[in-house]
Amino acid sequence: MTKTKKLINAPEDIIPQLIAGMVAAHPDMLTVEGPTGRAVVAVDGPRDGKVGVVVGGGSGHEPAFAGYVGRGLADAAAVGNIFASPSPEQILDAARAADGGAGVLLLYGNYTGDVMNFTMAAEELAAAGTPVRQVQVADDVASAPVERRGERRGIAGDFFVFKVAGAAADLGEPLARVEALARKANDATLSMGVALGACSLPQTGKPNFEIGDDEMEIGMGLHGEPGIRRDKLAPADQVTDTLLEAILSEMAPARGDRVAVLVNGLGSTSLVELYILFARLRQVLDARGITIYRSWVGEYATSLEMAGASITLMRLDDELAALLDHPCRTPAVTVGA
Amino acid sequence: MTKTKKLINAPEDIIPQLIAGMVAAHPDMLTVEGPTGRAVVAVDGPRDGKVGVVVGGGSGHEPAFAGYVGRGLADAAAVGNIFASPSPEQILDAARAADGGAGVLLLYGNYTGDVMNFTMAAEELAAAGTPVRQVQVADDVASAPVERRGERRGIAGDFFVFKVAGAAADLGEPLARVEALARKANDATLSMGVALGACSLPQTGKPNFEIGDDEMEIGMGLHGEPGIRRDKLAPADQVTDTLLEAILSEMAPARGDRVAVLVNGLGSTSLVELYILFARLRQVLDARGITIYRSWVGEYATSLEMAGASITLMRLDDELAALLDHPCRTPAVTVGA
Amino acid sequence: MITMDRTGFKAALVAAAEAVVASKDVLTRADQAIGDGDHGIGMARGFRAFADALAKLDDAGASACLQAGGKALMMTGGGASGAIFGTFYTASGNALEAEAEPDPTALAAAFAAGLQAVKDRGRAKAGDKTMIDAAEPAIAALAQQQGALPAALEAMAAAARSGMEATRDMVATTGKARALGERSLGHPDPGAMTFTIFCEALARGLR
Amino acid sequence: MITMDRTGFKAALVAAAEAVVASKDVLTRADQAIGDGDHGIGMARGFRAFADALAKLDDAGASACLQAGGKALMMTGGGASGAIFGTFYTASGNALEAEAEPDPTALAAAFAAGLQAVKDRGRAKAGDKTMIDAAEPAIAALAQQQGALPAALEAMAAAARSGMEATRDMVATTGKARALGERSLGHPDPGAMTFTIFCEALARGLR
Ligand SMILES: Nc1ncnc2c1ncn2[C@@H]1O[C@H](COP(=O)(O)OP(=O)(O)O)[C@@H](O)[C@H]1O
Ligand SMILES: Nc1ncnc2c1ncn2[C@@H]1O[C@H](COP(=O)(O)OP(=O)(O)O)[C@@H](O)[C@H]1O
Ligand SMILES: [Mg+2]
Ligand SMILES: [Mg+2]
Ligand SMILES: [Mg+2]
Ligand SMILES: [Mg+2]
Repeated sequence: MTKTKKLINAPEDIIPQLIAGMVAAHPDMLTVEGPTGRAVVAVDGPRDGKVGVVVGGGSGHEPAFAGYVGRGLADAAAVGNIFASPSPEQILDAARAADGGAGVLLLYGNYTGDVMNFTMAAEELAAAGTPVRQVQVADDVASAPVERRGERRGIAGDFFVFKVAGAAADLGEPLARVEALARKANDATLSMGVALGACSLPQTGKPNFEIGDDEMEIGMGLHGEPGIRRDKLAPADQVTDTLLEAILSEMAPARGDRVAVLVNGLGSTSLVELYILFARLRQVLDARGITIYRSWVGEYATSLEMAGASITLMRLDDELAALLDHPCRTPAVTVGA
Repeated sequence: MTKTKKLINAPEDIIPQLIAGMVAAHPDMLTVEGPTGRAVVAVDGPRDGKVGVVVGGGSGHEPAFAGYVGRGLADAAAVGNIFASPSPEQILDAARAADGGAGVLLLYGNYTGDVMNFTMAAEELAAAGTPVRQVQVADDVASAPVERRGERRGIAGDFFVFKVAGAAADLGEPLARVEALARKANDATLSMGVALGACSLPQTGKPNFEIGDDEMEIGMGLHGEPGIRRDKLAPADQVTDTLLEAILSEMAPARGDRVAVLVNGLGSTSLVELYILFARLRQVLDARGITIYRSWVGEYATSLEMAGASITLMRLDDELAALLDHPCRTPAVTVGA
Repeated sequence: MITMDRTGFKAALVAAAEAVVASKDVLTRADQAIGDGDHGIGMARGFRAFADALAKLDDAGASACLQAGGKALMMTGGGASGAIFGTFYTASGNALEAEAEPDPTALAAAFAAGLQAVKDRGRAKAGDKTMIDAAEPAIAALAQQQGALPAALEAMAAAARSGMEATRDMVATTGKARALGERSLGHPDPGAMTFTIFCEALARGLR
Repeated sequence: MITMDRTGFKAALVAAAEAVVASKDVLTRADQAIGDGDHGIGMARGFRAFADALAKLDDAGASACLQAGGKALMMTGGGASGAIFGTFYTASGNALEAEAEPDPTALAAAFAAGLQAVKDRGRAKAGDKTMIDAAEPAIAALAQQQGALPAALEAMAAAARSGMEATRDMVATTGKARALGERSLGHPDPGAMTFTIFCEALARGLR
């Protein structure tokens, strides 16, 4: 097993240099605030009287999370180490920068480490008198049955939940309402992924799991957490059908319903492949009479150089649709040009 | 040597399904025109009296080339097979769709196959009375010495040349002027890349070249064409310095000059790595007193799942800067939200 | 009752933290087997900060050492383990009388408070295949000891190790390993390994 | 002067095209060695279309066959080789008298016109390590032949093969292999291989 090659310097410099590069590349959108150096803040986001939207999590999922920072989306992101939750101190830096006096909403994927670290930060904020709420994104249908939805992991559906909350905050909604809309988006969003190949942590350089040359893992998580089964690698159409079936059987959209779609690449899967998945997805939704209201195809929540993809659907009503359409401008996504 | 796994169906269906997926995912921007099914056309691009901007080339470089189709950038793209120039018939479909009566500009990377096929298409158009011009992008400093610039390959610098020409055409400039501006952009643009790992053609499933576990190839082309040398894999800062040195020593920008920067991923290299390259690039340019006017970091001209990156600089004057700033809206890039 | 001098306990804590740092690769492989492979990295970083924080304390008792180490770990470790281990040491230190030299009983009571804080924080319980499965039997064993602290800590370390070994037969129900379900069988829990390594080195440091 | 019946020549052209299609993997490996690895794929697709186009022609002479096959190849092949080989056959067909049955001299003249069109189109010359290095000696050899077409084509094929072998000692100066420079030494040119395979199968088809 040979070391995976990466364009990095010393492993311990990865995150500081990543943040330096992001801010240098997008000085019109991003800046860094706070003593930890781990809070990436929107130049044009936080403002008096607006609810602060703070996202975050481990690194290695770029553009998640700092790529979603910018006007109309997140006000700040707390940037953890590779695949590790940011610490409370780092989250506090982000929250303080995002706080405009109307309270702060913390949004992140539902992982034990993130839940604990964000909760510690929330306790600290609350103790200091800042109104604070949290929503854990839990869109991965493969990670727990529907009866235990609260245990599910958050994967690419993060983006839809962040987008809805970011739009609501940008429109001046109060904290309770922004939180409620984020929960509504989370409830309406289901995802499932497939992995074809591993990634390696820069510090170890070794693949984080083994997978056979002709195998894929259906439902694998963003850190290589095993999914629901290993199958022989199947044609793209069949993989799409499998992922969609899991999502649609739970979501059960009716003929005429509208959905937003995200076909997300995990790292080394090409746009060619993602669009081939989308072509099939469109056929399946057409056949069921479901309308695609908006779609995104590309890398939105990655797992370093992992090979594979995920499909996310968010079932829309007029309110969610309008919030998706609300303009935003971030390094990763621009809406309403 | 095991087969590289990909999310595809039958190899011969790749391109039709890629196009179907792109158009289905971006129906507000893209449509397909012409009998070959290989011309992706901007819904909101071609119009009477405007010069038609046609781009194209082989597939496997997504988002190049069809991802650059949309208002303010290209009017149409001719989509070839993986790593193979589109045929004249396919290019003609794109050109006819883009033609608004003010002539057509063909823009593509400087590869023998593309030159021949686009030239055959241009002859056909001219014979039918359509004013037509061509510009071959040739930004890859590694592919030939400066004395033979006309022989250089086109790599990620495509994007800057397309952007400038697309803006000029959108502003209503006549064909000769749009062509002249594209040439000016091409002359001002230099790139160099590095490859760490191979990609495989979907039809063969095998890596298209061999590279040692501890090696990188400086200057490798977008199809695995060898570069100027193989070195031991070096830290990111050193790689950045090497690429920049080749570009800057030829470009020789003066203190106070402005450049546009593109740090481009070849496929499986993560955004973490690309931003680390950018962080170093910023240091080097700062030290030389060169201003970064605009920058893009991400995947703009890929090589399937190849590992590696390229750096592109375009030296700007007011005219080029204004054309870069001109709004555009395409699947791959949005400017001026 | 036999107690420890301050510098001896502080030095032993530093040595224990260094032992975790030195076990980075073993812990990484353990987390690769059933989690996301970052446990060794996070713990090496966190316990490095733990040791460094103690080095900065001049004349500190056990309580202050545990508080400072725990806080540093919590702030730098990140991930689940940064929060869990940071909470454990911080809460243990908070429960210890400020200027007291720890004896087995007092230390067992403090660690028990630390463990309770871990459970409150992470909502895992014994049998969920976490560090709790090493810590709970280890603290119970320490509470039984009446004699010298070194021997008492050796008994604690032995109980931690058998608790850690027992996690092989457990199915993970929490954290990034949860999704593995049955497939986590046969592998020990990485956090339980960290806890065991820490206890063993602490005992060695006081011999 | 000995000439061919139409169906025999057409059938031989189809067989020659099929031979290229069947050589897909060999050509892919050759282009992997010095280019971008797509030559086999492009040529298999292009010569498949060439063969299919001929199958659709009812009672066509050599000229019409070469034109139709060339056009189909040019339109479907893509890449450098689609343009180069498409140009070669189309221009060869254009240069042949419409209803004539080809003899070695006429065919050599037609192929020479095809080769000239290739040079005009691609601006490569002999020695640049392209299909020209197989085609030029092959056409010269054909032009020397006076006898029956099958034997003449066998001489042509032999010359193509030695021209192709000679490309091993050339440094590529055009196309995707150009950047390889010295490293292209030792490997034959993929397009020259395609040309040779075509000639050999054409000769076999007329035996
Ligand atoms: N809720 C919890 N309670 C107690 N310990 C936990 C809990 N969640 C995780 N752990 C411990 O943390 C370890 C995993 O740590 P680490 O790999 O650093 O975190 P992550 O799961 O974020 O990758 C597990 O082996 C387990 O012992
Ligand atoms: N300018 C040219 N003139 C003649 N033959 C050429 C020229 N350029 C390329 N070829 C031929 O085409 C072959 C490469 O074809 P192919 O791999 O299909 O195209 P590409 O270079 O676009 O990948 C070369 O081996 C060479 O024989
Ligand atoms: Mg982790
Ligand atoms: Mg090619
Ligand atoms: Mg872990
Ligand atoms: Mg080729």
